[in-house]
Amino acid sequence: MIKRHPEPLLWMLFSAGGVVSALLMPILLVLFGLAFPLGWLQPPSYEHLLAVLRNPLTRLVLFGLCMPSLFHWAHRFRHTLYDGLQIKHLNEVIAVICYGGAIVGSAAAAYLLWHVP
Amino acid sequence: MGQRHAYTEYHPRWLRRPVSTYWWLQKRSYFAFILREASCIFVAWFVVYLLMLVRAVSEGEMSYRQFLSWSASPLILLVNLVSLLFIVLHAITFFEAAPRAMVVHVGGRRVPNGFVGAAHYLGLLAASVIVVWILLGA
Amino acid sequence: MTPSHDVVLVGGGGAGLRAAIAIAETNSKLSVAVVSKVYPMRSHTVSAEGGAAGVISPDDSLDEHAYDTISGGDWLCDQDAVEAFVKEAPQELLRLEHWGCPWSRETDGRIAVRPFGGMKKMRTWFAADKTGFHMLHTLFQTSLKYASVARYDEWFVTRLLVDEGRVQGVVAIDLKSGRIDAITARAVILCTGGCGRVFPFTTNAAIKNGDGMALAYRAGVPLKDMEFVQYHPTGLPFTGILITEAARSEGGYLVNKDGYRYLQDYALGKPQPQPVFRTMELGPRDRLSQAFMKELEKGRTIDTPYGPVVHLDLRHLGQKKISAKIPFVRELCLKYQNLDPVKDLIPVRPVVHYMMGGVHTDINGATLLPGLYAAGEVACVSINGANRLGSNSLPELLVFGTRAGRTAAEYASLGLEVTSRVLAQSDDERRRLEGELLNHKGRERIADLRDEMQKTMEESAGIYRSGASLARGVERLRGIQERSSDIAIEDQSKTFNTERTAALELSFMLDVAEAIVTSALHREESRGAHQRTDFPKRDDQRFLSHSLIYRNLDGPSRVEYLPVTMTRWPPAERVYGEAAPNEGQHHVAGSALPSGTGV
Amino acid sequence: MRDSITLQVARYRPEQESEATFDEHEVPCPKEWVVLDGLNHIKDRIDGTLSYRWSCRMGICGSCGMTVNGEPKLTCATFLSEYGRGPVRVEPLRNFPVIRDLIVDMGDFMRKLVRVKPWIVRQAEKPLSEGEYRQTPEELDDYKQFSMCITCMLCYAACPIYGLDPKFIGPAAIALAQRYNLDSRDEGASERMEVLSEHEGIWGCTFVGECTKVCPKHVDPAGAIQRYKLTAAVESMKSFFMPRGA
Repeated sequence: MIKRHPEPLLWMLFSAGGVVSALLMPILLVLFGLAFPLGWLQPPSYEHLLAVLRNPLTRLVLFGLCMPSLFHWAHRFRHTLYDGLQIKHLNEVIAVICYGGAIVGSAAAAYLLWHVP
Repeated sequence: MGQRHAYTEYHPRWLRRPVSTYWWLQKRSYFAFILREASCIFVAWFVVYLLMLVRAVSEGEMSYRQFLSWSASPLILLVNLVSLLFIVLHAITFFEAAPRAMVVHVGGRRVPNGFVGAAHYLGLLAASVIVVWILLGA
Repeated sequence: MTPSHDVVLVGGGGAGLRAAIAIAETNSKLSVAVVSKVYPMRSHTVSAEGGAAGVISPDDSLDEHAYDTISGGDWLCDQDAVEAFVKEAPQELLRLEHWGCPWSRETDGRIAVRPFGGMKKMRTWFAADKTGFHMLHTLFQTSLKYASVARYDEWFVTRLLVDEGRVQGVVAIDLKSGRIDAITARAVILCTGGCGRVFPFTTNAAIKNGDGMALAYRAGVPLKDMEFVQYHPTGLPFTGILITEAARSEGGYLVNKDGYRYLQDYALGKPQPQPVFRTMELGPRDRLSQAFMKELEKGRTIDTPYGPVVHLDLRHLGQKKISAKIPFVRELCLKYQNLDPVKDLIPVRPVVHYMMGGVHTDINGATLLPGLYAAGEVACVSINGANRLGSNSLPELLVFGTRAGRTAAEYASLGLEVTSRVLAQSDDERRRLEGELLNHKGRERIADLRDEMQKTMEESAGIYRSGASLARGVERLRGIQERSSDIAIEDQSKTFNTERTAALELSFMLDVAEAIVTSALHREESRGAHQRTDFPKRDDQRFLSHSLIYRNLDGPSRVEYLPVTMTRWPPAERVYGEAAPNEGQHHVAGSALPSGTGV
Repeated sequence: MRDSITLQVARYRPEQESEATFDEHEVPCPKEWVVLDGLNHIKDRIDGTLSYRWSCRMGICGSCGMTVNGEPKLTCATFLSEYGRGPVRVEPLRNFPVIRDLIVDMGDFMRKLVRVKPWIVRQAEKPLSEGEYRQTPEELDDYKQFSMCITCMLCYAACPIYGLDPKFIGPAAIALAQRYNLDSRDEGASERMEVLSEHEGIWGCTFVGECTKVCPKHVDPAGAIQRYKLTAAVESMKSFFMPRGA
């Protein structure tokens, strides 16, 4: 019988976050981080953007991007702190901060996406 | 096992060399690894940035305008430029690693890793086209 | 506290591990110790490439395998042993399959076989061209599941403990710590492999120093047929790295400096484009190595900085077949010779490869000393006679490893107790190793003596020998032996003292070298791998018998003879090429390409 | 072509020293010579006290792994000429305790190897009389790559995770577990999963990927671990949603 470990679940979330962020973030970042602010492209009108955001599918996709991506960060950041800084003795604290942060962030994402007018 | 035997435990002092805290600076490939790992910070940053955009849009047109002008400030531009570099690094390394975890069989034959990798890039292209079409095209 | 076991195995290669498993499966209450000077997976079985013979095809038969082996051995094989061997070999190979050995397969999932030198049918099982590697790792990994098998990794055995006329254990150095202790046992099995390193140019690993042969020899156990040293016809110059016989069985040609397939000049048949069983490049190793020497005499070899060579031509096989069937050959050539067999000729020359002789045992691995057994290359059962056929050594270590293991397990079950005198012997040995060896300030360099011994062996007991060369060899070895008592050991450390180990290995090799040269001097005939220029003919009247050499502390060693056991195959002429008895010419089926690509 | 090259060889003599030191020797460097030939030259002709392991000299026994100019290498397969004008620095493999000079202790690996049960596990043994287990070349291909491991320990020496956390079961042991998991004759995958799904099993790996880069036999342990993570995660999810399921 396989013992219950949180690791497989965390790794699945890490991987899922890795994939969706790799698929969606480059283009979103190019558009909203550089192209619109620098005026390379005309940003979408407020009405259009609101309409897009109001679509439940958009909000579902965005949640599907935000939540796993935050867990991707939490998982990787935790290991980077272990390996890069050799502070494994702070194991529990780091885990609480990282995964706790991801949970809080996911809750915030859910709240914000739910409350799009 | 020899270990069950007491004599193999007997030995003069062995030399143990602990790993330096800065091991990841000692080799180019280790440094590339740590950069890849650091990309997760920018993934998290972009989630925050995206949620700020969502909140701004939810709060009304004024907030949206403010968000756009804030995003054009030099500091935020710089942060996003760096983020983009790291996220591209993340995408490339993740697409490189993914086929090594997934061994896909089609009709009893193993699909070459190159195909699986290429499929990921096609996915990236498709996702990008759809995003652009939704935001700008329709 | 002196460690104690029921059975101690000296050596953790193929034979040792097979024996260990056999004992564990016979009686799991017996405690078994595998004592090896290297970690088991470093053992030299790992280097075997081409394959392991065992009758499996419906068109093959045990008798044919037996006949090929006996004629290949120039009728010096004990035929009862050969019959047992060919019968049990397929079972053993199959058992290895059940343990996970990644044998190459046909497309339908059955075991694939390939042709091999001196064999009349396709019966060589293979795991690409890393057969020994896969067999060793399968055996080692399988051995890990038996709790009754203890391991003493990197313990170097220096002597056998003998009292009341039976073996009662060994003395060994734990290399990591330098501790020297007896490991007592009710039975000891020697599985230390060969002694190729007594020669300068060999495929054998650095650890092949004839340790087990010397241990037995010193304990008064005779060595058998030591004059029969196999030269493999195709080793790379300089490194001596083996290019497997599979390269020829898959269709490679041997050509001289004119690009001529010279084997046709030496009663090995007519050249054909495709390999033909028991013909040309698929002739036995002794004949092929001897043909090289004749080509050298005729000035038809190619000179290189590392001596004369001929060429092995694989180019016509094409990249696909080379990569599928003999990838390691390509890897080795690219890595060590900077050439690609797909488009380049491979320079090769004969190289010392295998000892047909060894510790004299019966068909169950028992030596003349009660409690002492031997299996694998260290032993001479004998199934190899005057010349071993390629791919018979791997099944040999399985079949006789198993037999020795079972027989030793039975003997150990008798429960004979260890006598107190052997512990005193072990103290003597400790004093010798720590005192004389470590504190002796000698003048002779180990490497110098070793080089000189190797040169002496090549010059006196090479592919062709004569009474004069051998007598000179005996003389020179005696001189080296004397000088070796004044050996210099700078290293005073107890921790992993490899200089002391090298000195001990040198002394083992000197004893074995002396046995080889002396046995060769006494055999006044030419048979198989033993070719005397002064006695060029086989002499069944005087020498259809095994030589047994006994060490004599006070004078020259004593050589006796023991008749060969014959059952069904009376001595005949060894014939290769198209004139082979009751055979037409048989092309290797489908140009030797079993259909499977999985290698 | 220069006719000699400098070898800087790490020494550690536990009876006398508490730190490693370096000896420098000039050795000949014909183009056929590998680093190991240089070491043998030192041992045979200059300083007999230098200790190191070697055996087959053809890259298959796995004995002679050392750190050459910072990289884990099989010294029998690394030519002196690759290092141009030198010097060539030879040290013991990293991440292992050094017993003496260039010899490291690999007892830790040997203990870990047993834990992953690297042998065929079956509910019922098929009798020999029924012949071989059929295995097609494609099925052989599924695990063949992982069966090529010579346990030379270069991957452990290259793995920073193992260096940081010696409890990490490590690349070769996981690759060998996968070698059996993926073998069509084996039924032991769930037994091995208990060991491999512990924290120090596969989850400790952060896919630095160095193990695969240094592997002289192209085993790709990093790939083995990645693959195994996916398998273990899927199995774990399955057992979560279908606790007593098939």
